Amino acid sequence: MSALDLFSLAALTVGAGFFVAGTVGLLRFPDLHTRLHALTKADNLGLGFVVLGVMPHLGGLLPALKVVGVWVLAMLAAGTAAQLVARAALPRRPPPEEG
Amino acid sequence: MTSGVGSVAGLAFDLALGGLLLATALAAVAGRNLFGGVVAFVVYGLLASLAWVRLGAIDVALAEAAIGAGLTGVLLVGAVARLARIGAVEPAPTAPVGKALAALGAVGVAGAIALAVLALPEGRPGLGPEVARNLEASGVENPVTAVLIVFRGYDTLIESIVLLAALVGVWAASLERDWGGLPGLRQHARPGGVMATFARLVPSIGIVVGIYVVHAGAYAPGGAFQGGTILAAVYLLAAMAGLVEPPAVSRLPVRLALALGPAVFLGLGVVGALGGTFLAFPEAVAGTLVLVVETALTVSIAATLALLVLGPPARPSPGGAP
Amino acid sequence: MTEPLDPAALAAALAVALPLAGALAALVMGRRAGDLFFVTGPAMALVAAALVAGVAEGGPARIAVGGFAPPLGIALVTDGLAATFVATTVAVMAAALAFARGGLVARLRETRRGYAFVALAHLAWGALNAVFLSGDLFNLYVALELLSLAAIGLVALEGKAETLAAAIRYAFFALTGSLLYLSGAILLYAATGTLDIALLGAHAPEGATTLVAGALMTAGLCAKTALFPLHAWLPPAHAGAPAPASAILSGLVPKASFVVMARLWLEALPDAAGPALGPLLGGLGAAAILYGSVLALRQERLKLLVAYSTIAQIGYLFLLFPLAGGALSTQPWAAGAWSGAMLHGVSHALAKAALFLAAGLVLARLGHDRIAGLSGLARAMPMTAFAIGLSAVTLMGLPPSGGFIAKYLLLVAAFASGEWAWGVILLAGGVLSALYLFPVLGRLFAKGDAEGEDAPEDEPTGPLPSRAREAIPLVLAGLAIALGFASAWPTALLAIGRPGAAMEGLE
Amino acid sequence: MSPDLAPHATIYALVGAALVGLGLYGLVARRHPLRRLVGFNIMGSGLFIVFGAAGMGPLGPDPVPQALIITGIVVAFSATALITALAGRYAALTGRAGLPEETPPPEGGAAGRPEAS
Repeated sequence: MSALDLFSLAALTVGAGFFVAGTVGLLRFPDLHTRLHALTKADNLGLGFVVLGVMPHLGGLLPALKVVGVWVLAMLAAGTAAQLVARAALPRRPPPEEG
Repeated sequence: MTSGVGSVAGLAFDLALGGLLLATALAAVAGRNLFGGVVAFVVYGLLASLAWVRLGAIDVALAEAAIGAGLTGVLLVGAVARLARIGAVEPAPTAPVGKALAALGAVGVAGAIALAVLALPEGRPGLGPEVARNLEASGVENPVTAVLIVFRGYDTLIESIVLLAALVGVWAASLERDWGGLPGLRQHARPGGVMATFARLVPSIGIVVGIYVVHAGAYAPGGAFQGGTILAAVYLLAAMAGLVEPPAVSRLPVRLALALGPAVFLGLGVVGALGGTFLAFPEAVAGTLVLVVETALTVSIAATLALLVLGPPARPSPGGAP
Repeated sequence: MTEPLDPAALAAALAVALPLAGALAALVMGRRAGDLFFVTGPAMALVAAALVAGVAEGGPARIAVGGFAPPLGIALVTDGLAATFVATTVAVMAAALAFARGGLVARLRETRRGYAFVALAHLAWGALNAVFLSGDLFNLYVALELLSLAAIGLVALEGKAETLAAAIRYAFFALTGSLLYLSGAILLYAATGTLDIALLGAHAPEGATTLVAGALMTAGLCAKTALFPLHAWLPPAHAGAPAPASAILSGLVPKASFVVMARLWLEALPDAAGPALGPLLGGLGAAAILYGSVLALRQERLKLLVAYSTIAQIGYLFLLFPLAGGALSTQPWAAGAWSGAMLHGVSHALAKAALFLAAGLVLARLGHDRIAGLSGLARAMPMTAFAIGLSAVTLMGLPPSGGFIAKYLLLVAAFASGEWAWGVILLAGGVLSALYLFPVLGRLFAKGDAEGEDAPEDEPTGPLPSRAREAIPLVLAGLAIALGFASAWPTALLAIGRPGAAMEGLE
Repeated sequence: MSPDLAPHATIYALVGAALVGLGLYGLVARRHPLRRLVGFNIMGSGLFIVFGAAGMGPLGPDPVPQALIITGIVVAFSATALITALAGRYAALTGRAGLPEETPPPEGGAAGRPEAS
């Protein structure tokens, strides 16, 4: 097993750990807002580590960049969706100002 | 990794994925809450596209994720919200006897299919070799695209018209007074809000990816249906963020865009028929013709899918019906 | 492509392509689409004539679409069955579109119903021809789905609560049926590596997979054809649509899934059909004849009566299977049963379309279609009453109509095969149809000024229809009668490419 | 695809068959039209998985089932969109989400209720 493989193994393990943490949060946290928090924060980080882990094995810069692009887009989408879900779940009153 | 470890890991993965597929499908079908069921269905669709990757069918994985999970999910979530807004009364649950009978029938059909699959003979003849032998004549390198557009292009031609038949039916579900008007509800999003920002950011990437997926269909997984879906999704995102106003369904450019793909496909087919063979692509120009058909189909598929999700005309056109 | 132009092959391609092109044109044209049938009607009449002539002269043929022969490609089948139904479809579709023009389809502006009707009718037209001509199980699935979606749209056309409910109910029946059919097609491909009907027939697949596939496909097609006991969706769906849509829905749409069923069991899997298949499908058909007729007897509204009669009339089609299905196709009486069942399909299509169009005229004139309120209508609308009369003669199977010849051929086959029970069912069905149709005719032709309860009770609420519109159902009903006079010719056409005929060494 | 990743097609074929059953149950036993549509889509998807898995020969995946499945997915989406629109219009007209024989009437007789938008 080369050093690169060891690095991948470590990164994937850390990534999987974050996903597990996020999932535990989703299942165990008491309300929607804390659950969202667990999901978006932990899973985005987990995905980042998974991307980091697979990058050396894709055989080129372009595929590696594509995977990074996937990560960035996934974070954007998750962030936006989390905002929308959080706001929809607020009690019916004027939404607080946001930047 | 040795082959043994890999196949054990693979087996574990397949078993886990199969279990998750069944669990999400069960939640989608039998769960108590309708919205939860629809969400479970979307998760199911994404897992199913993973299963397609495992089955070596990347083209299908793309289509399942984009259409099966994505667009169908948007459609159903929108419909749940609409029914909730109306306050529509839910149907009474089926009587236990009916449920038992349905379960019996469902188990029977599933069992029969499982038995039939297990009874399949070994070393079955697929059409893979046949496709490979004729791939040269199709003008494309991706065998799935070759089957879709060339070998069984007739299916695909009718299928592209199936989408239009559904759209006519959807439009006809409008009120008389809204006929020819704008589809869907008015969408509000604050110009500075996250939704609007996201919707401004994504289209530039989405359009590039969509066109790339169509173009890649000639030699790699992708094609008109997958790419067209991505383009439709980008448009829907912009429409939901209130960045673009959907056009009135009576507008000529809209209707021309809808008919373009099937019309080009059908026209080429009839030209072929006059030359002796319906839907024939002469080998010398097959690659070019496939590209023309795929491009035209992409325009129509993207327009049709987006309008199918937006729904029947529900507001009068601001300029009045022509 | 240097091969000489084959007129039958070109006609087969155009039979699908032209109506679909018409649908695309209707989609774009909007309010001017009402005139479209002036182009598609005559053009399709020419195409059907070329197809019939090509089949009659050149015999049955299989045309590889795109130049790729099955199993890789899709074959179009030009045989007597396909040509006959393509020609029948021209008559019914042209009549429905002509009837709709100026009525359902407004001339001056684009309306919701008018726009949708012209587009959906052309879509259904293309889909029907695609089904009749297809020799590929998956292509049939796509064509059947196009037909189903167009038909669902037609059912929902009025936009009222009842018709929307009928459309939703129909949609779930049709879609479940499609998926069951598709599951069978998939299993057959997995077992044999082909979806082509002729190759399947030559391959003669056997075993559990084939049996399961056949059973699933049969169940699905029965739901789509509204065979008893899967018929409950049909009457509200067909009776609630506007008249020209009902004519298409009742006259043509169930015939498509029936033709697929016939091709499945007589051409693709003739050897897999066990001894139980014929009695089972025939039994359901017999039950449909009796049950549909009894329900028709109890209807008080004309359109519902006509719709329930469709359930009964569909039953006759399924007598094909006990008389000519499976291994029976080489028996001497099978040819008669085949021609009889298919001729029944044609004459029912014409007569039922005529009845629904005539019922539409009655409804437009009176503002209702209660049978009790039809008294003496024959004096105000003699052509319509006559059209209803001629259609009734065909549905009852009285001479000299096409319905008579069809039932006569079936009856002879039943007696020749020694299975008298089917003959008894045929005769009972004829009596029952007379029982539910005669009261309608009695009312229509009643002397309105006679004393008693037959006096007209309702004032007409609408204007009298124009002569031209009244003529449309009359022409259709007349064609159904003419079919009886000229029955030798369609019978000979239907025999071209009949499954089993080749082995017989006849024809 | 390397041999150690060869998927276990039989697992997917059996899972697909079970999915067909689940979907069919939803289509028949559930009454909400959207729930039935979910069942319809799962039944179709399960069927396609059976097809794809059965098409996994020793020579790798067969492209013909894949093309047919893509066609099937598009057809299923078309049907879903059409029924969704019909169910939405019906609910707006009558105040009922389901078919009249399966759904109690809305309180206060909301038939003819105006479009809520």
